[in-house]
Amino acid sequence: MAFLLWIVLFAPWIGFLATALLPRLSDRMYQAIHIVLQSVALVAVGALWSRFHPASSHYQAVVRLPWFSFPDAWHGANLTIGLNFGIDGLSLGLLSLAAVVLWLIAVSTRVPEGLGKARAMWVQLASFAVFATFTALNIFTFLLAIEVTLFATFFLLLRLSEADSQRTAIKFLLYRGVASVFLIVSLVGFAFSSAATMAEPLTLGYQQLAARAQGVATANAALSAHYSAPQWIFLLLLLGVFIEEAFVPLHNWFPDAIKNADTGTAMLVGGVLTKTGAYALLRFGVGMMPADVKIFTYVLATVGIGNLLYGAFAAWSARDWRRLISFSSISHMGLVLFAIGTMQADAIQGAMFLLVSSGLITSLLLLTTSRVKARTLTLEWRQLSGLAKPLPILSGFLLFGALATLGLPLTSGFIGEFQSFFGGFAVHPTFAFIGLLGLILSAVYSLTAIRKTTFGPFTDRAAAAAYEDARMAEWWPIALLTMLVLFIGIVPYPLGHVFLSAVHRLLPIGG
Amino acid sequence: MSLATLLQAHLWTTMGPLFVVGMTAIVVMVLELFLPAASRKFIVLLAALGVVVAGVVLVHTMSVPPELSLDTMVSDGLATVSSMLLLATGLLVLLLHLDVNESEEMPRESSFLLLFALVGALAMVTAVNLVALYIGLELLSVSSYVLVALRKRHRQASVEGSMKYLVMGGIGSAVFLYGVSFIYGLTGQTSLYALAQASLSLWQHDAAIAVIAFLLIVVGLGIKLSLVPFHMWTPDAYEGAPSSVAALISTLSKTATFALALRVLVYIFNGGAHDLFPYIAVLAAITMLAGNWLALTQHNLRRLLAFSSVAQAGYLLIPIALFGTASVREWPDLYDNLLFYLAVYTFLTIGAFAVLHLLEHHRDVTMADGLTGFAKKSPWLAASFIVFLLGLAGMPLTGGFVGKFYIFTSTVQTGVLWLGIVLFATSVLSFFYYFGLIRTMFQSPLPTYGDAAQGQAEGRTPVPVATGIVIALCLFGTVALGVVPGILLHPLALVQWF
Amino acid sequence: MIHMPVASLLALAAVLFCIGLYGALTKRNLIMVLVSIEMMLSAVNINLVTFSRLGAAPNLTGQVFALFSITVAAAEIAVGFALVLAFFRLRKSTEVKDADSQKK
Amino acid sequence: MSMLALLVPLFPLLAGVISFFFRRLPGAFHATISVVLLIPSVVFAIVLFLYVHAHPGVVLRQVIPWLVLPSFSIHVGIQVNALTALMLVIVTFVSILVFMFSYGYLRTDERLSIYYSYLNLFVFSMLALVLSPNLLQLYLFWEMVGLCSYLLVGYWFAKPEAARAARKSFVVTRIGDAGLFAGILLLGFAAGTFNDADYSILARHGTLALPWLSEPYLVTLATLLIFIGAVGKSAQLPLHVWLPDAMEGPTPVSALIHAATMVAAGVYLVAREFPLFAESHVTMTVVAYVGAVTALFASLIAITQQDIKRVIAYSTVSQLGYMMLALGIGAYADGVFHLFTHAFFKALLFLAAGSVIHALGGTQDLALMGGLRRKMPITFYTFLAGALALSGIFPFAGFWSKDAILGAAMAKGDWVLYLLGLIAAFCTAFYIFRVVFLTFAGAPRDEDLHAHAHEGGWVMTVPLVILGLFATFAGFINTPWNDDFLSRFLTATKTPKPIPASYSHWPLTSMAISLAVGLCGIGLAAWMYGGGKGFRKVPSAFKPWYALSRNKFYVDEVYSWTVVRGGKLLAALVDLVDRYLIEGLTRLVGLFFYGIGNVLRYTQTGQIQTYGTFALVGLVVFLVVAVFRVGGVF
Repeated sequence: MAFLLWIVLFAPWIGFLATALLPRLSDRMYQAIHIVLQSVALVAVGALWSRFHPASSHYQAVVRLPWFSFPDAWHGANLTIGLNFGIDGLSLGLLSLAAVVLWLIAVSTRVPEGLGKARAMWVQLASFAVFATFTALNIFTFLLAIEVTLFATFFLLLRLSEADSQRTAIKFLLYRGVASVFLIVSLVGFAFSSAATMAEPLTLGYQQLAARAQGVATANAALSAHYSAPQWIFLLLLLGVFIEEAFVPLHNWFPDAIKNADTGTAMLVGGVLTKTGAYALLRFGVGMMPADVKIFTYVLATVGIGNLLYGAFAAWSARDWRRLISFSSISHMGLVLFAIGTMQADAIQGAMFLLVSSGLITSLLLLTTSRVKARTLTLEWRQLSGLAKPLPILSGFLLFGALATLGLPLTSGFIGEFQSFFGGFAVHPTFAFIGLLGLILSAVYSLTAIRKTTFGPFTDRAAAAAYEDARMAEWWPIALLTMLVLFIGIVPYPLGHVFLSAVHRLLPIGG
Repeated sequence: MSLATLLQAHLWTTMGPLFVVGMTAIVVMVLELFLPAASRKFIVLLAALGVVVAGVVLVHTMSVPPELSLDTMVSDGLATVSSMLLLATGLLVLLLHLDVNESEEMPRESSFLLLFALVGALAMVTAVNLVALYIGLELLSVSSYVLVALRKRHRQASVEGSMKYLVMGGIGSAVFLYGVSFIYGLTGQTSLYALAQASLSLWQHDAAIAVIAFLLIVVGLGIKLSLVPFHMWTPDAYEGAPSSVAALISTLSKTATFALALRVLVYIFNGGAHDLFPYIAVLAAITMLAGNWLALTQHNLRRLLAFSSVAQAGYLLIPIALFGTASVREWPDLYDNLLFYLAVYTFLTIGAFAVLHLLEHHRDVTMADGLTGFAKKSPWLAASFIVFLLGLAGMPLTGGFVGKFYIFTSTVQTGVLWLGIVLFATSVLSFFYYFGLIRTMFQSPLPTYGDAAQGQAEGRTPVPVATGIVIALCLFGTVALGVVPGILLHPLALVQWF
Repeated sequence: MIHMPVASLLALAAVLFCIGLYGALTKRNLIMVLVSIEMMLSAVNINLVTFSRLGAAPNLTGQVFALFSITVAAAEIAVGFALVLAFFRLRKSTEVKDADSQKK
Repeated sequence: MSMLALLVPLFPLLAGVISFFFRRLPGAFHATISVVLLIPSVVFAIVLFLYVHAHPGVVLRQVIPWLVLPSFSIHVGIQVNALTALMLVIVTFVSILVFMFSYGYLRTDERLSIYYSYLNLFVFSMLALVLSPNLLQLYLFWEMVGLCSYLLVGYWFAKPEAARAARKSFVVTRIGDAGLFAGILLLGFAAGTFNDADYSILARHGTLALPWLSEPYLVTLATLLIFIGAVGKSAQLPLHVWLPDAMEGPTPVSALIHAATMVAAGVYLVAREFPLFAESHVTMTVVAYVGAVTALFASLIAITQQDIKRVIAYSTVSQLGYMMLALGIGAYADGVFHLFTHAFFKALLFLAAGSVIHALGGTQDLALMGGLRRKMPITFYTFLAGALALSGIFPFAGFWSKDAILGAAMAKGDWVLYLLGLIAAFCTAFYIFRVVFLTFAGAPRDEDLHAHAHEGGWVMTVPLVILGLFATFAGFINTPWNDDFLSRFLTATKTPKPIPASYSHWPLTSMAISLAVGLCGIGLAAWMYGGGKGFRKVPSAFKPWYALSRNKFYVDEVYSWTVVRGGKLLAALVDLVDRYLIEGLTRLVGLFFYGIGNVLRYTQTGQIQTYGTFALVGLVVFLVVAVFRVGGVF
């Protein structure tokens, strides 16, 4: 099973190296390499599903790549650093999301003329890094992966953006750069302080750290009663997460990135990268600093619900699809934060669902709107109306995306939503009741967008002739995402089962 | 001292490389005087050969236990490891010099000066006596002053830069020496080993003077290391110097001076480290902040690299600052930190200067705007430059990330976390200009008007063999230290530092 | 032997050092600046020699040190003057303020 | 048997999928396949009804795990009890007629396949909703029927009004849904299950509580929240505003979704949760009063509306209010009985209205109708049957069910509710016969339209006739003569638990009064509009009242000025904050760093002595600090 994870991780890595080092091939060749290797990774992720045992409480498919050690890093002892990877339920869910989205980027988004190499190279590096982020088993690997995503995405934004690439790329870099600083400081600080408090060897491994935090499974149980990280460590982690997740008011980079990036990069950023922050919060916050999460539960609830509403209102006042997509994503992430903050097992499972769902839905919308934009050349509402007439298929998908965004039952968004509120009502009823407003607002903004773009009279006869509805070659990726969103919504059992095991791992005490 | 004692004194073990490089320097000097200009290449190669031989000798030294000769020179871990790094630096600089020498039309008597600078640097890292240390320092400095002034293409800047370097360096030497004189006065010792033993009593009995001496020494070295606010000569000197010399003073003299600073400060002042080293911590923080901040708005590439090296000096100062709180058990960690990052920094900086040299010489680029379209015209060169910049910015898969992360772990370990936070926070500041350069490289060239066509010569930039080798080596070093840092970290772990 | 109080000698050195520093930072002429630096080094030498005789543990090292220092200073000043000369050839000036072609 | 129940919703789903994927086939195919595939559903539904009748108290239940939560598992599947069985019959039966009628009505529409797939999806969702074994599944399909309603209201999406109405219908019901959602989750968390059958038992044992809310309050809160959901879906006050607008959809859709089935889901929900609602006196009172006030309020509006569909839409709101009233006063069986009869006569009224609209080429304005009795006799007579049923005239269906409710209110002694209901009954009779007279009686007011009017062919008339028969005779299912068959059927099952019959003898008084009131209403309508008099001038004394009713009591305007504009204002504010404040702050931070960098840059003067001075200052500062430190200041 470990070899599958090897394949997942190193297929894009090999792709990156090959693309970087091979001399000038045609764009088509680079894309072929990209598609093949990304497909290999996707298939391997699929195979991981078949081998995964949700019942096991250990990390599975563990890949240990001894790497190097920092000499004398802890009281004269060396700190061994390995590239360790493995999956649990949470990792597997997010890994799958990333694999699907990145595969779709490879197969279905347009490559700008002459940039085939750059795109193939950086997307594959980003894809390696993203996979590594979600499967890392130690802090070093995680941080390394986060930084690699940072600059790989920077290059994507810089090279491929459709507008204002320079500003967008630098903004992205600086914001997320600050976030990674927060993450580095807090995570390393956490590892060191736990070692100092427990008088035990320094380790960066998740399992050991989590065991320390929970005071179980260590050799000397008496010594390691229960470790609670200093609050500033958690606060720093939280700040990092807030930026990574684009939480208001630290979200400024996100709408810009979504708005200006090319479709593929926007999918990468909106569909995958904004999930890393929440992943970190789940992995480190819930899994290793549960006491702190409980202390800051009101902060999380406030910020979470605040974002839920802010995102919804901002999306309501959006005048184009891309902005709406970015703010609806912010809104969804707000709910995730709220759910995590409750420290209720159900809500945390819901948060996991929401992450996957939000990634899929964001990608779906981005992909669909890109197809629309290819025809209308704009996504601004005042120039669009009645698209359902000339473009029934795309409009149908757009409608579906909007409905999924508003968390319609039987789409993936609903599962996470109800679970989040389920836990929320138990702990923070006031916040939860306020958050219900988001349920209504999401309907308002999604359907307003639909009303303004696909519904209504289609007047421009001249354009109608030019608009040709999507052919199969264009819509099948959207259909695939639609199927996934529907599948998770209708049959949440498999994913839920996998997440359930992760919840039990993260919260062995039971929340 | 009888001849017998001299012979017993393991001179070869401690001073072998120094001898070799010194002898080469003299031979080269003589040859340069007599040989016609046409065989310059040969002379530089000869100098490089000497450095290689010295390296071989050094490797031999490593296999024998540390020795102390004449109570002055030592072959301990710090000495051998830094010597190795210095020799490697010297080799790279000489290779770069091969091409620079051609294109900058430097006077021929430059190679031996490089070698003498190397000798000085080697002395700085092997000596454990203040007198010898001072000699080494000055040998390096004086050679550098001259070298900076040798750039013919930009005569005035070159001379001015050198002048500023010399004046500031002279003041620095005086201040340093003034501080040292007090140490000598208080203890009557110049041997660092003796001073290390007297350190505690020095601090207990003469704290006031010791503080003054400490500060004078720190300021003196600060000028040499271009720490803020003693850094201001740096951009001017870098701007004036020939590329190879700029690479030299930003790497070789930094490595040597950091090793010297580590030795001097730690040996003499460890008795009062807890009270004294916070000054260094503050200095490091100011340097990181101001260095990056200054580079932020800089458009001249050389000056930008100069400020970036100021900032990098701040990062490098962190391990030294940490001696204030580190227990003896944690000392080796700090040595490891410093040497690892120095190695990474050396590769990055020399590589960057090598690319910059090609840019300046073949495309006449001096300002950041000139990089426009670089990535398109010379993709490989641009890619290497990007790697160096990424490394300087501390991005993973380059040694920069590992080095910074390692230093950061030490700040956490020794409880000076705030310094670590400044380290990473200012790194983010540095993203702005490093990535700004990268950004510019991918910009499509603007329509040009007359003289504004600077740096937009058509076609690829030709890469001479020697420079190509330098860039390749630096690239290899940078990536290797990022991807398999174990190749350096693991040997470092085995080093008996003191 | 005449009794020389350490304090006065150190004070002399300190004063000389400060004058040198002051000169180096204020003199308009490059040559004067170089000379001022020399004064600073001389102050150091006075210190060293003083300590060599009257320090906490008098020994000859200080004087040796001073000798080295003088030599090195000579080398340095030689380079300095060479630079001043080169500068003069370029700018027809030895004023410090004229060395300002590089800034910001 | 439970397999049968499972199959009931699957046939329309199959039909929907076929219609969706074979878009190119002609409309007749879609209509045929939809109707044909629904026949087994109807049959199975009837079989189930009979089965449940034969086994009183039986609950068919078949579930599979859907999602495992850390705290418990959620199942989906089916559950059939008496209420469910009844609903299945209603839904499938009305659906099949509407399917037929639709083909006649929309024959020329080119998107008929989409229409039928939406409609089939709706029927599937409605059936699945009814069959839900727990509240979560109910919520799932509750939203799905809402979606279908949205899609069908917006079926003619190119019309801006339709697009607006679609969004409005979804958003307004969503407000209610948010309440329902909260209620379900509160109960789910408190009970540790979504199986609503357990709730009332838990509530009675006092174990239904949350950490922050004790039992009685929780039940009240949760039931009120659930009721908000019902209010939204069943268009009760104050969330009734979407239903009249939803008339932008095709008329058959109005008949099926916005009259017979989906809007009744709110009533179904309250009926389903009746045992739990009965635990909270507060909730029951609220339900009763909301229902009664809505009944009156909507009927008052209906009096003056110009659009034939809107009149019937407000009538629907009003009738749903009656059902709520019934449930609120504890007359469970009567509420459901009214749901049953209403489904037929209201579907009939809509379809007949649709027939009229179809005949008149799409016009819905009463002012342009008139004199259609002769041209469209079948439509007229069926409409008349529906109108009589609605007015509660003996022996039509509405008489029995509405009178049962009024009688129950009377029996309960709650005179306020009774009076509200009674006045509403009067208005009801008046407004519906106003429509009858304006549409069918007298002379045509628009000759052109009149000339082209005709019956819509057998696909349209057959459903009308069938529904007309039901509107006339369906009431006999629950009369004292057959010993209140439906009431017994409904209350025989254990879940929901039996409740005391609301009244047990012939409420002759009540019957007489309501019959009289109904006849008065008809009389007044005849006096005002009969004989082709057309629109009367309203006496000036009533002008303001007329305007109030005509303008729907300005509820829409109030919402527009408060909630909608408030929300938009807030959204605009957030937008401003985001675009200017936050973006500005970001830029400011950038400027700050860049500015400081620039200031620092000016220290590089190029003058050696400046450099030296800076170094000296640095040294001096260090020395000063050192002096203070040695002096113990720092």
